Amino acid sequence: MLSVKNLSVQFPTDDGMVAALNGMDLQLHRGETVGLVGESGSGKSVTSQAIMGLFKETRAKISGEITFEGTDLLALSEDRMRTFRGKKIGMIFQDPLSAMHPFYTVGSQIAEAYRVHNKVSRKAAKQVAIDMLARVGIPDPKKRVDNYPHEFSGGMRQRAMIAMALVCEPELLIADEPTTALDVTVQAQILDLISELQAETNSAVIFVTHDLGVVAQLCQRVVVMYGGQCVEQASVREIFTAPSHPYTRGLMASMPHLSGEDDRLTPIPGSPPALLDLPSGCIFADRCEFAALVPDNRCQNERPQLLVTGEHAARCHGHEMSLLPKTIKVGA
Amino acid sequence: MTATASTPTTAKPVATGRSLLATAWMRIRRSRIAMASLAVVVGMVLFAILAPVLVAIEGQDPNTTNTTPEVLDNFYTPGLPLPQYMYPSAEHWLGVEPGLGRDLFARLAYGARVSLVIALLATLVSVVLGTILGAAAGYFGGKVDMVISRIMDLFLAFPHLLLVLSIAPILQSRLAGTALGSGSFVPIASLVIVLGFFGWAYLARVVRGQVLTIRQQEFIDAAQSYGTSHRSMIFKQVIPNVTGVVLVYATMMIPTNITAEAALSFLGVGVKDPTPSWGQMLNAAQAGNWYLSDPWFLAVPSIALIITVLAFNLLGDALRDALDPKSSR
Amino acid sequence: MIGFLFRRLGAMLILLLVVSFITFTLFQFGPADPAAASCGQECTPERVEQARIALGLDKPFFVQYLAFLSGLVGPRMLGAPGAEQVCAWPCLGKSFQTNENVTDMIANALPYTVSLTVGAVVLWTVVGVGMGLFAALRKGKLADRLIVGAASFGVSLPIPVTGLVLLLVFVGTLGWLPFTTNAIRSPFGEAGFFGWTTNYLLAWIALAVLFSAQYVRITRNNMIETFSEDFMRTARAKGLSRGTIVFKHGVRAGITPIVTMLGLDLGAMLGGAVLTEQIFSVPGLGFTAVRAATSGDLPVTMAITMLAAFFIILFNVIVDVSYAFIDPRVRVN
Amino acid sequence: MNTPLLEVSELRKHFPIKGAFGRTVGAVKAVDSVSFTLQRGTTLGLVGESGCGKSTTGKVLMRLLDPTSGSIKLDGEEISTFKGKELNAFRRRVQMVFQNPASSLNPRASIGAAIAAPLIEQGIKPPGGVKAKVRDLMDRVGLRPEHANRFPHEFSGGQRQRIGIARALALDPDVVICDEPVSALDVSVQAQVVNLLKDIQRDTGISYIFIAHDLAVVKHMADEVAVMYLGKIMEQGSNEQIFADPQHPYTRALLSAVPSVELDAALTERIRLGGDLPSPSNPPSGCVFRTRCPAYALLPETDRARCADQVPTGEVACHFPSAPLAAVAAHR
Amino acid sequence: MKMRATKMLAAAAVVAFGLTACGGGGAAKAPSAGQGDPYAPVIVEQGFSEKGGTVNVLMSSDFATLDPGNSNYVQTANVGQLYYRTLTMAKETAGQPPEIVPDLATDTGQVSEDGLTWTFTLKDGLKYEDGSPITAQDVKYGVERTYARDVYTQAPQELNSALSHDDYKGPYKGGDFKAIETPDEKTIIFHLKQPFAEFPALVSRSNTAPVPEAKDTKQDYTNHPVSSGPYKIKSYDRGRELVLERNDQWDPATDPNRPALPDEFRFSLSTSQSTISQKLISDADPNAITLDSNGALQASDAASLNDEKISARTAGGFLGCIDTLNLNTETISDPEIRKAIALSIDRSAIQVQYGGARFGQLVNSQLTEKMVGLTEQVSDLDPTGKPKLDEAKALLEGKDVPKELVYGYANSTERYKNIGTVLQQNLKELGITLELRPIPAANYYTTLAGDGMPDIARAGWCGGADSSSARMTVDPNLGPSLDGKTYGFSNIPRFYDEELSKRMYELRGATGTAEELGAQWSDVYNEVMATYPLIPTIHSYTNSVVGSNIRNAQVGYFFGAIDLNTVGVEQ
Repeated sequence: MLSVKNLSVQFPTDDGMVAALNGMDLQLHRGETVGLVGESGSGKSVTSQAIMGLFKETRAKISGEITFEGTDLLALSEDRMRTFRGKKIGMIFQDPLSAMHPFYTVGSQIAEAYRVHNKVSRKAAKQVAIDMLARVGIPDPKKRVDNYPHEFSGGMRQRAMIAMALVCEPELLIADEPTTALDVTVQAQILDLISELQAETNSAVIFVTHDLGVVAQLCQRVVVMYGGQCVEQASVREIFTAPSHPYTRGLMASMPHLSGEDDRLTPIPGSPPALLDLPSGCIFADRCEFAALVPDNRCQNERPQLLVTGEHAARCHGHEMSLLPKTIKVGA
Repeated sequence: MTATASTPTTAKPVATGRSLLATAWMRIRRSRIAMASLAVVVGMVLFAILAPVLVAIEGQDPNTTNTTPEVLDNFYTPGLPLPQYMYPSAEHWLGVEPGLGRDLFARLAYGARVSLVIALLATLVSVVLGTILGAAAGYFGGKVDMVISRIMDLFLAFPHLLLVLSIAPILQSRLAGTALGSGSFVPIASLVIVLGFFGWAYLARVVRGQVLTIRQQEFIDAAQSYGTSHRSMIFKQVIPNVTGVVLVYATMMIPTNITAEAALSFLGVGVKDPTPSWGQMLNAAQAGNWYLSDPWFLAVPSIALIITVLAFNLLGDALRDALDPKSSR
Repeated sequence: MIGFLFRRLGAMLILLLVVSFITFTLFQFGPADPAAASCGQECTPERVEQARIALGLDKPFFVQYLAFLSGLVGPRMLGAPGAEQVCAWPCLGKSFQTNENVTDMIANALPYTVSLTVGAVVLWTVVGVGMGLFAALRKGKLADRLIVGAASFGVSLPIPVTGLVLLLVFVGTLGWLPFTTNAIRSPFGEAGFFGWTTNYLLAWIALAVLFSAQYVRITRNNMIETFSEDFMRTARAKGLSRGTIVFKHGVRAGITPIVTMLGLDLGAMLGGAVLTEQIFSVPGLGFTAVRAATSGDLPVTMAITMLAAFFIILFNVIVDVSYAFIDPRVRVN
Repeated sequence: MNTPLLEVSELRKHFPIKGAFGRTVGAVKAVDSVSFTLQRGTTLGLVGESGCGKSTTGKVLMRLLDPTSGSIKLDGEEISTFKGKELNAFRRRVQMVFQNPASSLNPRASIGAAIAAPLIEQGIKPPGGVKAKVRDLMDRVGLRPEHANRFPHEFSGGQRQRIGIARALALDPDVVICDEPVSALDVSVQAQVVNLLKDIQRDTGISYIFIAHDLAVVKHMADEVAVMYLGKIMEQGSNEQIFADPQHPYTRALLSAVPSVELDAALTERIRLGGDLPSPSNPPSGCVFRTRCPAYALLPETDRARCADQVPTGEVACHFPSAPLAAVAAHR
Repeated sequence: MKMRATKMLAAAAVVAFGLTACGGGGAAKAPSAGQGDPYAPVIVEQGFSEKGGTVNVLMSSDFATLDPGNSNYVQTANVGQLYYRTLTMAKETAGQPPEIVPDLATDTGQVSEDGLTWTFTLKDGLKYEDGSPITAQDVKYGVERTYARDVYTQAPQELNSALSHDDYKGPYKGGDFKAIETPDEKTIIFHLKQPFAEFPALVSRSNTAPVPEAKDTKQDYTNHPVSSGPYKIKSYDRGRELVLERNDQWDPATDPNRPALPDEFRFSLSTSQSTISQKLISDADPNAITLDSNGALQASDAASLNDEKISARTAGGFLGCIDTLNLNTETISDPEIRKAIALSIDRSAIQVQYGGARFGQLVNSQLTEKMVGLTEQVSDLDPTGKPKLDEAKALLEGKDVPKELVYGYANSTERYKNIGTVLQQNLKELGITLELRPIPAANYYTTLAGDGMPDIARAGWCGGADSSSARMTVDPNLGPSLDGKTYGFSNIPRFYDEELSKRMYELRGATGTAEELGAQWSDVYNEVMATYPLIPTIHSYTNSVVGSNIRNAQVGYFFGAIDLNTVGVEQ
């Protein structure tokens, strides 16, 4: 349904162009939930916003290809893109308080989202909003429809945000770190809600997060991002049982687990790369414990390609040359 | 429209090896407008400092009148400089003024001294008052804040120009014959006091706001946690962090004060003839509607004023952009 | 809300009282002796003394101040002992210079200041906010840079310069417009709307050049900031049209600081645009105040200072209240 | 056991709510009757969701805030009433590591100066001089001593947290209060800091109060754990006890809400909390958790009355710790 | 004897609020309009006598007062001719000092043998605007009011200081005034302290305007003074507009002095001077005139006066005022140093500051040739105003010359400040540094009279009510105090010379013909001036452009502006 190929996004800054995304690839099928995982600056949010066409008419430079149901989204004009936004692709954001307009009632904002794509009266749209609020589990929706976002609690706001994104029943929902700002107990509610709604509507979901646990709970497939690239892509089970990329492995190892034994964590040395001045070789090479295993300094000099084996893809010379140790420590 | 401001900056590169001021300076140096403004500002300051030298080179004097019929018309429009004296010439680089026939270049140069000295000193007074009071209000909070804030409200609620207008003559009469001197120095001193004293409240409010934000920051808690004294808290932790804001506001305040001097002198309560200042020159241009028959007389101080104010404003803008971590360009 | 208003008005009264007290005190140190001024060249010390008594200046400072305050509460007696006259409420005293009732003087001057303010405010708001918004929408493009450059230039133009240049060009040289006359106070008089407009046009423009430039800057900056808010991204993500996004979501949210600034400027302007009134000889409050201040006419200066402070504070309150209409978050608190 | 290093009992911190005309119309009970002890060389984990009062507790312990009532004893000495010189001397013994790497360092001071500041303010002259001590501290936390002249913005988040730790260690304190020291960091970096803190404890025998919302991190760090909710401690106990056998319904809900990377997570008990956090200025009577307690609804009338009337006390602040919980999400 | 002219004060007051009229200048060239004598009076369209029409009077500020009992202002005196009458009247003829003619009274007064009692008789048929008769008691009451100085701070005092019983406190506190008797409704008798030959001129002042006691509203009388003249107040909106209409109770038969041509006068108050001059020059309002000083002309407007069409509409004439630079004889006590200062000053440059020759003539004496009995005046000052530096320096040889002097000026007037700038430069040649000290305009003369008198100060003297009498200039300016022991109060240079001051003191009471007295005063003046207590500079000449329908526009010698009494309008 959605195919992202070799997508690159660059932003101009004081110090030159920042490559926020460097050849991103992503495939998504109908009804599927894909987790986009990575640390800050890995390009996961940029990817989701690029798909939504939010960089159109900005100073960002975009190249590559985004095809949605056969339409090249990048080639679309802003006006044509509008017919996709909200209608076919819905989006929810990390911080619902700032993502909702503070001066309009929650109901009117949901109704507005509906009325853009459906010719209905104000009254009917409001009823749709009330129904939608009920559907996302907001108690007393008839009353709450006239509340302002600041009168909602954080969890309720995120529910309302979801209602807004789903009011036109889009085929694709992009959730950009929707639970990061929430407490765990509320996060659990929201995750439940998203999976329930997805089950009801059978829409595809791109779930952007930095939390592998959330991915494990919600997604079927995972895309691991690092330095603006997709470094590994596989089903959840594959990722957690047999990660191919040293970064994914490191990420697993450095995560504290609730059920794990109380011993030392194994961090990834160093820090994430500066997007301003990316190395010409593998972006992860300077933090990679296996880079030394690959001959000819390939990791330093040559950027690895995404190697697809079946449903599993990884961007690593070591993996490509089968140089990585087989035994890996898995969180479970 | 950008919906992206947050995205790229989150991955701020590590260890670039530049201090904040160095970054600011780099940004300023990169902007042609900022550099041009800086050049004009420096040039104007040099112009003011070197006024006696320049005027000596020209061979004129700011106070020598020349009302002979060879210089000033005495028939058609009595007092109007004859064309060869009205406009720039080798003898009078910017011509002479109508009525008294004094050299315009000399008056402009000496006027620059007066105008800039007033603006800079008044700004200094405001900045010192504003920073200290604002920082004290923000840092100590409670009753101190209450008292200082109410005073700030009062100052901000006062119709400034009206009050300054009423106070300037009072100050001038009170200052005359005191240690602050006599003659031309009195109006200058009184303008510095009046403008300085009325300019601090806004800066204090800004500083207070900044300090309140800084107080929320954890390094203040941290400093408190190892027992930092109030003194070093204010001077080592708080004030260094408002210097950027203060610097920007000071740069913005200078043109405001230059304009204020011009306004007050224009209204006749500021610098008075024979002491030249740009405002006094504007006043002279309006007197007797001279500007209608001798527009050049209006143009000389106006252009100097506009160029200087514009340069300071642009420099202030550039400085603000350069010191603002949020600015994206 | 009512409680809030009540408190703000109370604070306003206190502030006005302080303003009046400070102004009153300042004038005790003034260079001009009003008693001497009121009897001119023929003054003998004895006449100055009589004038002092007639003006009530012989009384102790606080008695004078309280007498002044009493005029704000009810009618008050003015004049030499034995020849007092009633000064009707609200009594702000009589001018030391012309013996005119200050309340009447202000009532006379106010229409001019209002005329000046109304036109200028409309002009600069339309031009400033419009261009600022346009520049924000064209951020980084040529139009934006031109507008920003013009605005930087505009804020650097002192009113005396703009005013005199406008007079020089449009009145002196081209003769397209007349010098301002005091015969026109409002668009409802004999001169009509057209006469009123042509009379004040240059003064409006002089003010608008400076203020528009400021409004362009604040509008542009605010709008750019607003446009980068998360909820604007949400609005785009909903698929709303550009117009809806810009006006319904962007302008509505970004307008608050502009309303604040407008309110404060309006308040300040109503107190008298001193320079503009002086340059264009508009006999409004500012014009009157300059005369009074330079000649030590205490009652007039005090009254206008207080009125100006009143307007500033009043519009502060109005701005605060208007927040509640703009921003629902304020409404609850 | 000898006297605990730190003994806190009945600690309260209420923030007054000012109404019109400066009258106090109520109080936010941020910390309400909290008691715990900390043994030398151990770590006490203080865990809970946002607004539970864990950070306020830390600040009161640090005496950045004055307690409303209650006692704090350090080595048996009552320190909650210290003022002036005494307080200053106390500060040498207790130090703090802060949450936000961006704001916990003065941007205008070099990191060398930041680390030296406690020594200078306390007037301590270490044997080899301040510079040597700073160098030593930087070395200890894994920073290169030659970077002492650099400014905070030149360091990554993880490095800045190290600087903060070095600063806290400068006075050789007995206790370091770590207020969410890793929550702002990426997973891979987080592990570095967690390990560093553990190493320091191992080397110096220092004690930590470790405040966090992330249960997994607490599990890795703490010997003892206290779970807070709405200003009160719901449950405290040893690490093993809390994570292996939680008694309080809130602890259990919290644990079950954490998304797990275990792919068989569905098998574990899933407890979902409904509703929103009550206002700390107007907490429920009796048991503060009762309004969201999954067990409460299932309790018989008399038991519910007890929950509403009596404040539960003890290691497990629950009247019915063993009550069966509603297994299904209660959020509708 | 306290004798102070009003015009000076009036000029100061007007200028204080007027814009800085006139700053430019030019030298010897005369106005082009006048053939021959450049300072001859110019009357626009003389000889017009048609009644009717409206005259629009443009003014930059409101009248300070319309109350005749509280007026020391020329503008009030000018408009006052239209709505109040006095015992005698100073009737203006262009270019001439005013002529004292009977007005309410049948003649200019009968003096007693000892010169201490003057008797006037009212004409028949005199009525107020409400039709009630004007009585001698009303005239007396009008004078009485002017003694209530606590109420009427601007009351003219020339007459009062000549009358006996000058401790009188006014009608509100002092009861009946013994110095004036009114034996019947028509007769009014004044008792004087000393003989006063020019008494008929004193009763031409507004003090003797009748005020009906029943209509006296004290300070508020200014809002509607009861008319005894040809016009009455139709409406008065302070600061904005005053309209005068015909008073149908006025009987022209009783009043040969007032042609009263227009039906209505409409005063636009506080139009800016720029607007006024622009309107007048462009003839935007053909019925317009102005009362502002210098015809509201701005320095840059001078050029337009060279246009023949405009100069044809420009009334011109001297006004009585002569400006002087007063040297403080107490601080600069050596007459030779004063003379050196006087000789060093470039008065032609000062003339430029007045707008050049067109706006004022350089004079070497305060006494004008119009004065009765004038003897020859000698002066070492250069008639073209050029400095005589060598002579001045020679005078200072071996003297203890002051290093620093102070020049004080009224802060509202650009021109006076500019004069200081000229002086500064001139005195530099003598090695004297001059400080320019602004003095608040409103307090200017009080400051000069008090401790604040600087070393040099400008002043204007307008010759008093009877400007044809040398005494009216010499005595107040340079005369001694009432007891003859010190300088008089309006004696700005603080001149006192035992011999000369005694002579002036004695001359006050002297009797003789006007010519004899005039000659004696001008002789004294000549001797006083040899010590240079003051330096005469400019005799101002007013140019006032009027609208093209305006007729009979003459510049009043006393008013320094268009005389409202004679003006008419073509319909």
